[in-house]
Amino acid sequence: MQKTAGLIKKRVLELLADGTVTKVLGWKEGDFIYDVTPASFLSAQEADGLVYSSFCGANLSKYLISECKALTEGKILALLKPCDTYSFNQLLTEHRIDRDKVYVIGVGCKGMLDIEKIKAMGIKGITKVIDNGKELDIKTIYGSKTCKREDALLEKCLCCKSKNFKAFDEIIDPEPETKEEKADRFAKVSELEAMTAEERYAFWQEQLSKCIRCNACRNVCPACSCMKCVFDNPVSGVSSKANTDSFEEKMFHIIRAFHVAGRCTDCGECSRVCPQNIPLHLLNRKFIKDINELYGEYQAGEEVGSRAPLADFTFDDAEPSVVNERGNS
Amino acid sequence: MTYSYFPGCTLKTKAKDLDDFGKKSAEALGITLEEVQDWQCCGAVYPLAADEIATKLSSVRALAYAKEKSQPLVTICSACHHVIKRVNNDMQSKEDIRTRVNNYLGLDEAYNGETEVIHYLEMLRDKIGFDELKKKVVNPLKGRKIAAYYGCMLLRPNKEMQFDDPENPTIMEDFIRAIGAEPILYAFRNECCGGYMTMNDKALASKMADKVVNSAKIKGAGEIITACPLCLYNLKENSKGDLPVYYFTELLAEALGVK
Amino acid sequence: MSEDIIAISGINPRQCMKCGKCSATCPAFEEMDIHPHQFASMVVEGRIDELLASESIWKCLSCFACVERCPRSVEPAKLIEAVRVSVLRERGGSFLSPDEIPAKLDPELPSQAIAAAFRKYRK
Amino acid sequence: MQRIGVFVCWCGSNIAATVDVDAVVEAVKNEPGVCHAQNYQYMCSEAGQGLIKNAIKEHNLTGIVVCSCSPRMHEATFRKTAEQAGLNPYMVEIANIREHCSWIHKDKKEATEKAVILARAAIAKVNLNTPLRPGESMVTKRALVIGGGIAGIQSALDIADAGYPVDIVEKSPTIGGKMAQLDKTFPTLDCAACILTPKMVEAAQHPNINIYSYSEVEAVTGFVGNFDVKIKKKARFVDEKKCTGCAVCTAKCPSRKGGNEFNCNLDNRGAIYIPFAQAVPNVACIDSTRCIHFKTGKCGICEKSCSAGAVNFDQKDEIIEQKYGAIVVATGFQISDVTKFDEFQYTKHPDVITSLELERIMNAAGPTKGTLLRMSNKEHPKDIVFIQCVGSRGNTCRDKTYCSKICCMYTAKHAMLIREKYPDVNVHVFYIDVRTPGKNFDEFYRRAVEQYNVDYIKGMVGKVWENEEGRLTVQGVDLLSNRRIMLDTDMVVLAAAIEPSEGVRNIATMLTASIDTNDFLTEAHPKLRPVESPTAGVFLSGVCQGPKDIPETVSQAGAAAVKVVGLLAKDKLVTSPCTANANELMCNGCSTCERVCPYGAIDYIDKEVNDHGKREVRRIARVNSALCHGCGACTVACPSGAMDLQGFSNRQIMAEVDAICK
Amino acid sequence: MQVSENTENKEFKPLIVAFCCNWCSYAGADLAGTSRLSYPAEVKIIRVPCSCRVNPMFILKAFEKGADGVIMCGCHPGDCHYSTGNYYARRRMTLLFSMLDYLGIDRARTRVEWVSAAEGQKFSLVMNDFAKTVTELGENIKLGDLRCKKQQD
Repeated sequence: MQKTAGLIKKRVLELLADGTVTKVLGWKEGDFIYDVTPASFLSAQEADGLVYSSFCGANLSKYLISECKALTEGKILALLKPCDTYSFNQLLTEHRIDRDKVYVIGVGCKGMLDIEKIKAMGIKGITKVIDNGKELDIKTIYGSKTCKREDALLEKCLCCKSKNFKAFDEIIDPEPETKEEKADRFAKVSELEAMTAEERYAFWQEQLSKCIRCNACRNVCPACSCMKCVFDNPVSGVSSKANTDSFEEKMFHIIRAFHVAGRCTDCGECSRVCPQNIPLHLLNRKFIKDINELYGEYQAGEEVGSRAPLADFTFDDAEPSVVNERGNS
Repeated sequence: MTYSYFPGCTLKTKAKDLDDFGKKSAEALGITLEEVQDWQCCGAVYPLAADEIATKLSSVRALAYAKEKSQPLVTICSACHHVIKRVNNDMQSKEDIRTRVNNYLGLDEAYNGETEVIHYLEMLRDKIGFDELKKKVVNPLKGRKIAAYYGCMLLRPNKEMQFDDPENPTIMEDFIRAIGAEPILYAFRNECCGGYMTMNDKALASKMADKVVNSAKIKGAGEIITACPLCLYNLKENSKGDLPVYYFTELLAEALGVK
Repeated sequence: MSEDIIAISGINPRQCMKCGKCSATCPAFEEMDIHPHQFASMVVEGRIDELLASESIWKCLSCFACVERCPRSVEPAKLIEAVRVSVLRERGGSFLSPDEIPAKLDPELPSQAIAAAFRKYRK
Repeated sequence: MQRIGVFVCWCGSNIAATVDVDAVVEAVKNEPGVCHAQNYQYMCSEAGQGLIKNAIKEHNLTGIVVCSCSPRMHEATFRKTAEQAGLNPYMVEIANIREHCSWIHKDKKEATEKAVILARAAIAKVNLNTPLRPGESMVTKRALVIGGGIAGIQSALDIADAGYPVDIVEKSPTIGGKMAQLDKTFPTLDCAACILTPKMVEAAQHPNINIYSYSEVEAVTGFVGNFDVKIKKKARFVDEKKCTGCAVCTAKCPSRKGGNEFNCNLDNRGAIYIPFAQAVPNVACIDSTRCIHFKTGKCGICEKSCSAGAVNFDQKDEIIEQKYGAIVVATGFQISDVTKFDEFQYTKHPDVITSLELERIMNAAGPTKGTLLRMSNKEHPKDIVFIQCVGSRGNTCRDKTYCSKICCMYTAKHAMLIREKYPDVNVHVFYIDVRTPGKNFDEFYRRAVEQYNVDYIKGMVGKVWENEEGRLTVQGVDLLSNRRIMLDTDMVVLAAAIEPSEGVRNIATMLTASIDTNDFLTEAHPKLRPVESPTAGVFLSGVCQGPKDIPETVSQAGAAAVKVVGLLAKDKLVTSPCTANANELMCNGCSTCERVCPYGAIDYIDKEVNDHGKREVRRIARVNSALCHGCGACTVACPSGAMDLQGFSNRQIMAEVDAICK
Repeated sequence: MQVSENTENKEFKPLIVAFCCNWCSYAGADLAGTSRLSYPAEVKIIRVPCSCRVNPMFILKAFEKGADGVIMCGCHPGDCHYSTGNYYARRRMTLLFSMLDYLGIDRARTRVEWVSAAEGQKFSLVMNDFAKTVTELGENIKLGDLRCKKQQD
């Protein structure tokens, strides 16, 4: 990881120096080593703060929408992990970013860590994490602790889409495709589907009642990038900014999932950033699972220009009654 | 290049020529044919009934062997090629057959039609190339007028065999040109010779074989080549026509100077 | 019975438009009592007993000419095979018994012919 | 705030017997915006309409709701009423309290309650209505016909006769199409050239018709009434104005190895050629792929032999840009590939031919000067076998699924002509069904059987081969007698399936006209709009839409012409204002709406917008209201809600939902 | 007439919103009226140009405002006046209904039916059946309150 970070930094400085790029989109460390946030760097001096660690889960592609607009000269360098390149392609498909303005460095990724999971193991006061690929050696102010790497991975990394880059100008330190069986990303969705309607209702009632309408899910989602969201728009007929009515969160989350259905790359950012830990990705994955089952496998962002399933049809698509036929109550 | 090789029962008995010349020629072309260990007879007839399983097992064993070696499986007898290629297609595309066969065989790793099945002629055309073959010919069969007899099983059904245009094939004619001879086109080169009838209805088999041989003769053929032992037998033994009939490998060996 | 034949063959005989291409192309036509094109309509009509008793099922050469040339994907050889298989399964017997073989052999006969005959004519 | 009037119709007793109309008036009086409400016996009557007009003026109404029968019945009526009173017609909403209420409910209380709710929903909607004005677009009074066969010629002539200029774009050097290659036509047996060539000449001489021969449509943009078309005029290396069509060059050209397409490649033509004697324009054309001059820089015999000095080796392709109001597609058909059916030995034996090849052999201007000869040895045949349905009516990869429609009749024609001219020739026809729907068609076929003794055999042919005598043996089956047929014959004629011309996919894409799985162009409605494409302003003529014979083609060509004339006769096109519209401040420019639009009505522009003081250039969807039909598919596909439908806006429908669910 | 066994629901009259496309289903409803084929007055029809105009938000909005059932009717697949609208609508509604089901909401409260302009009889039968189904389900509580504060203590 440190080696990769070093290579990245070296290359970033080169590209800044030779004028290929005028701005760099990457990550920087916050108050704690695990507190890594997206950041932009305009100069070699600033780029000193650029980090690439096991906590760089954040997907930077969405920032390119505004960065592309603001860019006046040169190119913007974006560091994208393999899974981020799907979002990048999806944004290209939707003409939200300008490929010519972006210089993509694909950065190899072994899977990113979820600090919440580590904390949940009772590990506190973390000062350093040494990642040897299988195990984490965690230095804390209370001493050293270890844990298995896979126990601390982000949900999205447990069922990593691919180690291959779907878009890039150059690649640094790529990882080979993992041989091991990946987790079934639809396992939880299937589990819910197998429940009775009452159980499902109870599950979602509990989850969605936690929502505080902070809009973090919306703001981080690379597919949720409307100039103006319908929920902020008084003439849309559904505008609602706060949780005034019991139904509104539900409407918000259903509509949000529906609006990104067929466009969601399953990057998992919504659930990662949710301060209330609502498993929002389960809504998106339900749509993805249905789309795959009913209309054929589709991965948003796999290729630029592909036709989203909801903007497509076949003459013999399933009838809506299929929901009744295959469900259980 | 090394390929797995399925000779088939007849090549070990009555059609030794087909086998011997095939192997010698391959050697001369720089190809190693590794005989599938403990191969079993393919059954000679592809079971058309959609629900047949047992009759497909021996083919799958050979296919799984080639898969293990990560080699394409080369066949040479038309009947074996037909059966093994179609069983392989079934293993790729028919889920119920795949499941039942795998359950029955209990291989270490399930076989799902991964092996590429090619006929010796396809190997010449697609892996070596007829232009390359031409370069290696030392005894071009100049002046010989050869009629290619395709028969049924290499070509049909085309949607499964994908061997050549089923009504207007060219692979054997191209082969004949490559070994320096002149191909003779005739209408019956892709019509059945009646070989299967040889045991039950010799008269019919003989009548049909005559048609094929005469058709070639009218067009000026001096000899016939084939890839199928049964066709060879039938055209040779049951026809009143007097054209010599050879395995294509024999002429190949001759042209390559290894006969 | 029709259902069995349809299931074994995997063919929908109702696709047949009765053009006769199969019979026109069949090399064993003259030897058959019931001709290939009749198989489709007889299966539809349920006249399976007649088909089971037919000589034709032992005359089909499995040359696939009708399979290749049928414009409607009815592929009569598959229907014929299905009937033949039904007879073999039903009778548990065979059209060809091993005792008959020696008389039919000649020194040049390839073993392929024997294997094929066994596969096609007996269980 | 709107000032709304509500008018409740009794419809005699149709409504009033089940709905308490007074109660409805009472109930809606205090709805927001309502400042007038009344009921009347027949709102749609003169008196009823007068009442509405008066109320509009008297109360200065800005919107009205009529509670009456279905809007499908009288919406247009009440819109006109409103317009006459000076109110925008789109400020009218109908509450359907008859078909959806009084006629299906018996309980008066229940029906009245429902009528009130339906009225409230309409009031809620009209509160949000805005005056809409139908769009207008200009019409370029010129038509383009793509394809110069009989379909294209007929459409062009009819449009031109109506007084509008027409351009025909034909890809080959002459117009005339497939019909020019035919010898005789069924069921009257008159000679094709005799009836076609006068039409070709008429088209050439018509003051309103301009023919771009040896030209292809390169690009089409725009929309109904306003198409911008780029036409590529391919270099023919002969000056059209100077060439007199004397054909001296074509006879002298030494490059004679290539086939003559007009004669189905049964003979050869020079590299400089005029397709046939009656070609229009009668101008030579150099095939640069075969010309010795273009290969070696030498030769130039044509140039030397041309007394008019028309040969010009330096000619270049030329792009012509032209505006059109309407486009007729008449791209016709071609013979499908029969080489896939080599059981008939088409690729192997010269005496196995297609029916179109037989047309050329039978034609006096053809390769045999009209004498029926075997192409193998130029001998007179004794027997001829026709095989029907080659490549038609099948479901395998080498077949077309459809019936080619014309083959039964032209084969009967061929059989009859041969028997007429050469009574010694035996003619056999292998058929699956003989299909003769058409005026005098079955009679024609029966004549072939009864008077001309043509041997019709019900069954197919399985194999054809050359026998010892060098003749052809045909192996077939007679299904009626259930026996094998073996015929020795001299010629075999294949009735090959017809298929849309090769370039049609490309043209359909340029026009955004849809095509079916067989590449035939799709009509806007299979029964009611058979000559229109779903794309407004694009019309279909001839076989490009589906297999047809000549009479049908000519009628369809005329019908397409009438539709074109009807369009061009308008000075302006009035378009429904209920179209989609993108809010440019909310549009993401994501192209999702474009993908679902069935009419190609949406495109994107880069536009500078002022978003609350922030100026920037954005990619924004633009709806062409002349093309938009108002289905609303885009409005739902749009995640931001930027795309909305006028007359059925998100807010209006939400307001209706609100009112109903209150 | 027999006394209804379900006394609890006897008084319950559901509120049903029906979105009908202008060209087929609205005309089918008109035909039901012309043919005097009755269906419950609880069904209220909203006219839209095409089934593809129906935004999932409209349906959720209806439920939010207290509808007990929402049905969408359009032209039969293949017969859309705009040629392809109902194909898009079909996908949208399939996914939306599947999602509602996934959230544990009674899927029987939502329905899609294809009704042509000639199918007045079908329109009436469908509405009768749908109204019966929704009546049996009773008041729509779940859709009104997925959020439950009391669980959050």
